[in-house]
Amino acid sequence: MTTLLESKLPVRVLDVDGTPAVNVEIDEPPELLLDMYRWMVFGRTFDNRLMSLQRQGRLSTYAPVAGQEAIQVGCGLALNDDDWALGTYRDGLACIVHGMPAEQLPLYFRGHPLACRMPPGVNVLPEQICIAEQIPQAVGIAWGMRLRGAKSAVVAMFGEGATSEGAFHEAANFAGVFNTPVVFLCQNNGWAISTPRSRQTASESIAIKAAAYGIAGIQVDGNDVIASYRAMHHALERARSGEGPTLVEALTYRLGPHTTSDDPTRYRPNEELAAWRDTRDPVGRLRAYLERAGLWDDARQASLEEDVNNRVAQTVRTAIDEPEPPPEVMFDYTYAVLPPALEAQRREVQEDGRRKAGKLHG
Amino acid sequence: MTTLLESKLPVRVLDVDGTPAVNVEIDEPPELLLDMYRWMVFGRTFDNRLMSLQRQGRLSTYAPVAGQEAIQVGCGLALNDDDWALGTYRDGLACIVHGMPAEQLPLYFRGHPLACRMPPGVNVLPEQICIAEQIPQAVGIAWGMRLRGAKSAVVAMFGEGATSEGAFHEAANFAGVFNTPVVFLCQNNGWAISTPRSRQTASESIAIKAAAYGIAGIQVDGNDVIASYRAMHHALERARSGEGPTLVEALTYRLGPHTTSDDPTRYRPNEELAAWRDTRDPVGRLRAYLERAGLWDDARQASLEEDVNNRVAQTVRTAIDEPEPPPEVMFDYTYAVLPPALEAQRREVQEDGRRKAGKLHG
Amino acid sequence: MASLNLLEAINDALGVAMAGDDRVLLMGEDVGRNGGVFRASNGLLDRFGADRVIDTPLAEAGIMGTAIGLATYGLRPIAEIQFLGFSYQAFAQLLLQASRMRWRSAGRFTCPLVVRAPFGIGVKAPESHSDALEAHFVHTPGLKVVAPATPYDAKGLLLAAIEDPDPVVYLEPLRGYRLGRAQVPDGSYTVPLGKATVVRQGTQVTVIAWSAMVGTSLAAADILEADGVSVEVLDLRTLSPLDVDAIVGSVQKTGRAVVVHEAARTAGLGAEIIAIINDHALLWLEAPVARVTGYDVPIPQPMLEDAYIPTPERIVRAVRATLSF
Amino acid sequence: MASLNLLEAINDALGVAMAGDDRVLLMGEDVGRNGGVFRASNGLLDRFGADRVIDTPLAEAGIMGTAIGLATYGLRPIAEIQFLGFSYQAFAQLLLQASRMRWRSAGRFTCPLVVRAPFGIGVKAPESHSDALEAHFVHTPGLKVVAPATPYDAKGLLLAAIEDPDPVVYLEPLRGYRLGRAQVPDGSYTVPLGKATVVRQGTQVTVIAWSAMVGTSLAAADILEADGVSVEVLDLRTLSPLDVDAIVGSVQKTGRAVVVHEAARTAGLGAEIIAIINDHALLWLEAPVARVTGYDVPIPQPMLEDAYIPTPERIVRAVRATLSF
Ligand SMILES: Cc1ncc(C[n+]2csc(CCOP(=O)(O)OP(=O)(O)O)c2C)c(N)n1
Ligand SMILES: Cc1ncc(C[n+]2csc(CCOP(=O)(O)OP(=O)(O)O)c2C)c(N)n1
Ligand SMILES: [Mg+2]
Ligand SMILES: [Mg+2]
Repeated sequence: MTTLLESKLPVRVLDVDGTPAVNVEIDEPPELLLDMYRWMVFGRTFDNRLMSLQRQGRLSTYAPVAGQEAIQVGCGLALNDDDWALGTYRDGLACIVHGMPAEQLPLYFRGHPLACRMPPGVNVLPEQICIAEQIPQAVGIAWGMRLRGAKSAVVAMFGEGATSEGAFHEAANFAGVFNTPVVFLCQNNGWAISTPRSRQTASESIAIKAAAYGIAGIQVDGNDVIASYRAMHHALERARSGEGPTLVEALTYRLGPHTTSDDPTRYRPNEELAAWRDTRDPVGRLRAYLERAGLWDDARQASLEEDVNNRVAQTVRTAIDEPEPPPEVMFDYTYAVLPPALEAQRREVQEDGRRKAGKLHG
Repeated sequence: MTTLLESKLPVRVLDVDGTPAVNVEIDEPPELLLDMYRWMVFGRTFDNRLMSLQRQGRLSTYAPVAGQEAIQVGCGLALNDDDWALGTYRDGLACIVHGMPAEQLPLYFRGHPLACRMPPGVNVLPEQICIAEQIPQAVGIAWGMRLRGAKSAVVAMFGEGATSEGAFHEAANFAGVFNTPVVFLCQNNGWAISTPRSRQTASESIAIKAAAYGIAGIQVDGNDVIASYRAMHHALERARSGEGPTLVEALTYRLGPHTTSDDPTRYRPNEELAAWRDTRDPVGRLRAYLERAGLWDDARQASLEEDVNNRVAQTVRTAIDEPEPPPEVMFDYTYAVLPPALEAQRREVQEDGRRKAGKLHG
Repeated sequence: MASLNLLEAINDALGVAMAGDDRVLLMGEDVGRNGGVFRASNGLLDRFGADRVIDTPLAEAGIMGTAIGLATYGLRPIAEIQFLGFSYQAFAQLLLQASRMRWRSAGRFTCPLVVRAPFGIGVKAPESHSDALEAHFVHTPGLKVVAPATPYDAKGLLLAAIEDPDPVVYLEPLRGYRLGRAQVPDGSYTVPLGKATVVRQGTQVTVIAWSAMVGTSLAAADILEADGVSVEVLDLRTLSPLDVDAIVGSVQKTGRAVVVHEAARTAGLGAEIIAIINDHALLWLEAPVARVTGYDVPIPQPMLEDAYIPTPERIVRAVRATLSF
Repeated sequence: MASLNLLEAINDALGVAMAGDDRVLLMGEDVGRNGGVFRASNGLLDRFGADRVIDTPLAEAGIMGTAIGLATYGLRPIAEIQFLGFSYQAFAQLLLQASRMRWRSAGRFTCPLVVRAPFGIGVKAPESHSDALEAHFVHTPGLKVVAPATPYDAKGLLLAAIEDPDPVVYLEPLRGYRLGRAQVPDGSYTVPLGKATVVRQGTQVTVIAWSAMVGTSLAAADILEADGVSVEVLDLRTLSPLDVDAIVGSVQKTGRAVVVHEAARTAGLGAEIIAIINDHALLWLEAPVARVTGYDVPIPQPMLEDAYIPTPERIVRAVRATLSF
């Protein structure tokens, strides 16, 4: 871990082939390393399944995480239960690791209106569709923690494209001025739909933008789950102990399309994709290390795959089986108490629903 | 002149007592130096006059420039005729130096609807009230110049408070990505109404924010007119020759209230004001240098003051004598061609005006 | 009881709310040391400290977005936008985020936020300082919108807005800030959201207004009374949700209506009020509902303000036209 | 002549405008290499180069603000907002700046800008992708607002918008993008701004709609015709300035009206249309004007879209209620 001013190199613990980087000690407990691996395998498997579910028409859209598992798992594992997480359409894995029930993700992409109702105690805000809008909200939550004397922190997750929005800027500036316990996790996956990083901003890096706000900025290899975990752990600890906000730039890559509506072959060089997929995959990298460290073998892999496949199948079933709510649910959370004019509209929708269901004539 | 990365010191040509700073040569032609001085004296005199005009109720409000004459004159003199200027309520002096008829300023603060109609050839946009909104517009104009192959540049003027707005950020980022010939001139006058610079942003300086956009950032002593001119000249030349945008942070101070509606004694330490007023005044600083260089004396001062007083009196008279337009002028520039519903509304206002003027009954 | 103008009533309400609930905090540009550019928060920094009366950087979306986070975390932020014309910068946060926190999370998270801003013509301020944007908020599901006209309502509605579990946009009449004093009870009381009030009883025509235009409407009613015309004046007070019963009840009684607002006419809130009358009282109407509003131009430069803003005379003419339809 | 769907007609219009005037340029997120997320600008980058078909950073206020500068400098920018729901971020620039460039400068500077954005329910997209915000623009003096329903109008109105010397918000029907093909002339032609069109003649009731709701209204008219009810369908095409004569003329003929839109009902554009009818055709009305609109909730998640959006059945019921009033 290093602040930007100390080093401009991305921080890495494992080299791409899974060997420890020069001068780095790996002292994480094996159970933590195994957790990282299991979560990444879960993430990859779940993602594949949701992609095909969408292709089958069971989800209305889907935004895959493939390629970004390391930073999301590292982030999720570094969060404490009383920390809050705010992310985007692509950050479901981090949210699941942080405690969001996995079935909420496919439920969301089914377009279910109740998909984002977190269970009590799970501090994950509904996934944000409007780019960067969650970032000032995260700063506000963190500010609330500071004002209430809580020893927790908030992570705001977003892509490198989001850093172009004014909301990112205003949020980071507030965080600097009010010293709020927030970590800005920018997953720089190279692309914002079809816009490459080089056309998104002329700045040397994303992390350097921290200088504009007087906060810490660090770059990390976001395909290296140990480094990602360390970066997030460090930044969150800084936040919790009142040392201030950190902007973490995780260098990673989206292997799939932006969403299932996107065709990346229109804009993305094949060789670039191939290089990331074939030589920098986050899952294989940790597996290589674990195997070399004697913590993993084919038998464990087979049993993990079976577990994960079962869990994924079960999760998907839960999400797909979840019945459609009656249409009038669209009114139910607009206000604490429904105003009279909305009562009437709600009845209209209710009758319409019953009419369509054949339960009412006219 | 120096980019931020080369030096963190504010660039200064004249020390506060008017002696040349160490290691600096002053090679500007005397006529240019005298112009700087004359414009600053004009600016100070005009400002005083407009303040008292407002106190007399002849202007509905006024935002004084006193203290910031050096950077505004330096900016105005560094602009070419085909350069464009976009500024705020406080940037009238720079706009006048760039060619805006001086009477437009009091006319604006009288609340006259036609005050911002620039004469042909004067490329000054109406003064901007909404903080930071002119900045992306300036980038767009500069971008237009690049696309049309013009060898001109644009200056966007704003205060340090404006750098907190998303519009500043998005604009600077576009400028970096599209390499537009724009200069961002931030007059850091220490205060945004009652908010001190230290509570506006935690960044080390305003100039350092340039790093977030991959553009050049420089700091200059904005109370040193020669340094201000050099900084602006340098940045504008860079822009014109395609070398890219520059963020210029001019360190200066607002000596008066934010506007005539403001009472700075509520928030501003008296000693701070006294220090800037008594030891760092931009006008006196250049005069001291000119006198020592044999370019100025009391006689010239007396004759300049007479000239300036006359010019100010004449300008104010023009602005005050300018008749109120008929009220229906509020419709005249909403669209190129007035839509039918607006025609009817316009007639209503016209009749109302004639009724009030006693020319129509009912 | 104290005799307060509307601005003092707001200041009083803020103090009462902050004293009564330590989750309440005030944030915005110049609200702290300076006490607000109109002094609405005068004295509060000294009373409650810099953690609860917070001078923010100059960034409306930042104010709104962080206020949402504070509200969702469990505080009760009151976010001041210095002038309503500068709220556009915060629309993405206010209209799409604050309004939907409860809805998006299916009730798990909420956003008990109050947004305060002065609006309307009144202090001969430069452009954008006087813009009347209420229709935008009323068109946004999930928001409530309040616009008091009197010191008593200003305090009671602000306290109700702060207690409300959902986001409330609280609009203050710039020209009404110091227009007159009225008796305002000490301590805490609320005026319920969603309820209009008849501020003058009448029989021949209903004039519907809110905020600064209530006073203008009452002045018109005085002129008309001298002429023997009996005018009922309805102060809506809450603009969302609208008090449909009050509007419909009055128009069914008088058979005629005039709506008054400062904002541009086209697609302004006046149109919705006409639509409500159309829905529920068409058969009672003796004449088209008239609109006395701002024109479809930007709220103009100070010199033209008086020609733009609805005046008693314009209302009188509209009432007469309605009566002789 | 070619047989084009609405999206292709837009693509065609863009190509025609750019070929005919080298000041015209297109800018926005993903409009270049990707050809737009819906392919509205497919092929244009290759034809006109990266200086005229410009992929911008992800920043709507930046897009709008720089587009204003480009327009003021003399170019003819077309700024795409990827989905209208993301235009709130640009409201300060669009509603307060673009709309007032001519006005603030008393005619010295202008802003010939076109803002394109798809809107409305149609592709089961996640939240904020389908928001219908037309009322906000119509309430803003200085803007024009266009919302075509057919391929022919889409091309002709877009070319008219690009030629127009003032800022025009051009709203594209998401669900109408690929709904059907029609004959569209090659090359340049315009459909005048400010003119509605009767897309179906009828005598008993006028259904007033725009954009995707025109098709829904026509489907309702078919159902009603089978029942012997004669429905006139008016496609407004331009939402600002509204074609008052066309609205009033049709309602004076039929005596009954139903307004249809996707946006929330309260303070939606339907209210203004009722107000126009109130102003000019009250005595012709046989029944209250009905509104078949989105409900006063956020445009909901994909699963509930069908329950939210006006359907032919809902229009049919409203027409019947109006007829039997
Ligand atoms: C305010 C806003 N503008 C535009 C969009 C459309 N959009 C959705 S995702 C996206 C690109 C986001 O890129 P990035 O921030 O890098 O995140 P990534 O998808 O790469 O994870 C865009 C332009 C949006 N959702 N919100
Ligand atoms: C968008 C917006 N928000 C708020 C205001 C109110 N306001 C006017 S000037 C000002 C302070 C500006 O400070 P700074 O940018 O430093 O410029 P200065 O006045 O010091 O020259 C504020 C908050 C405004 N005009 N526009
Ligand atoms: Mg990305
Ligand atoms: Mg300042």
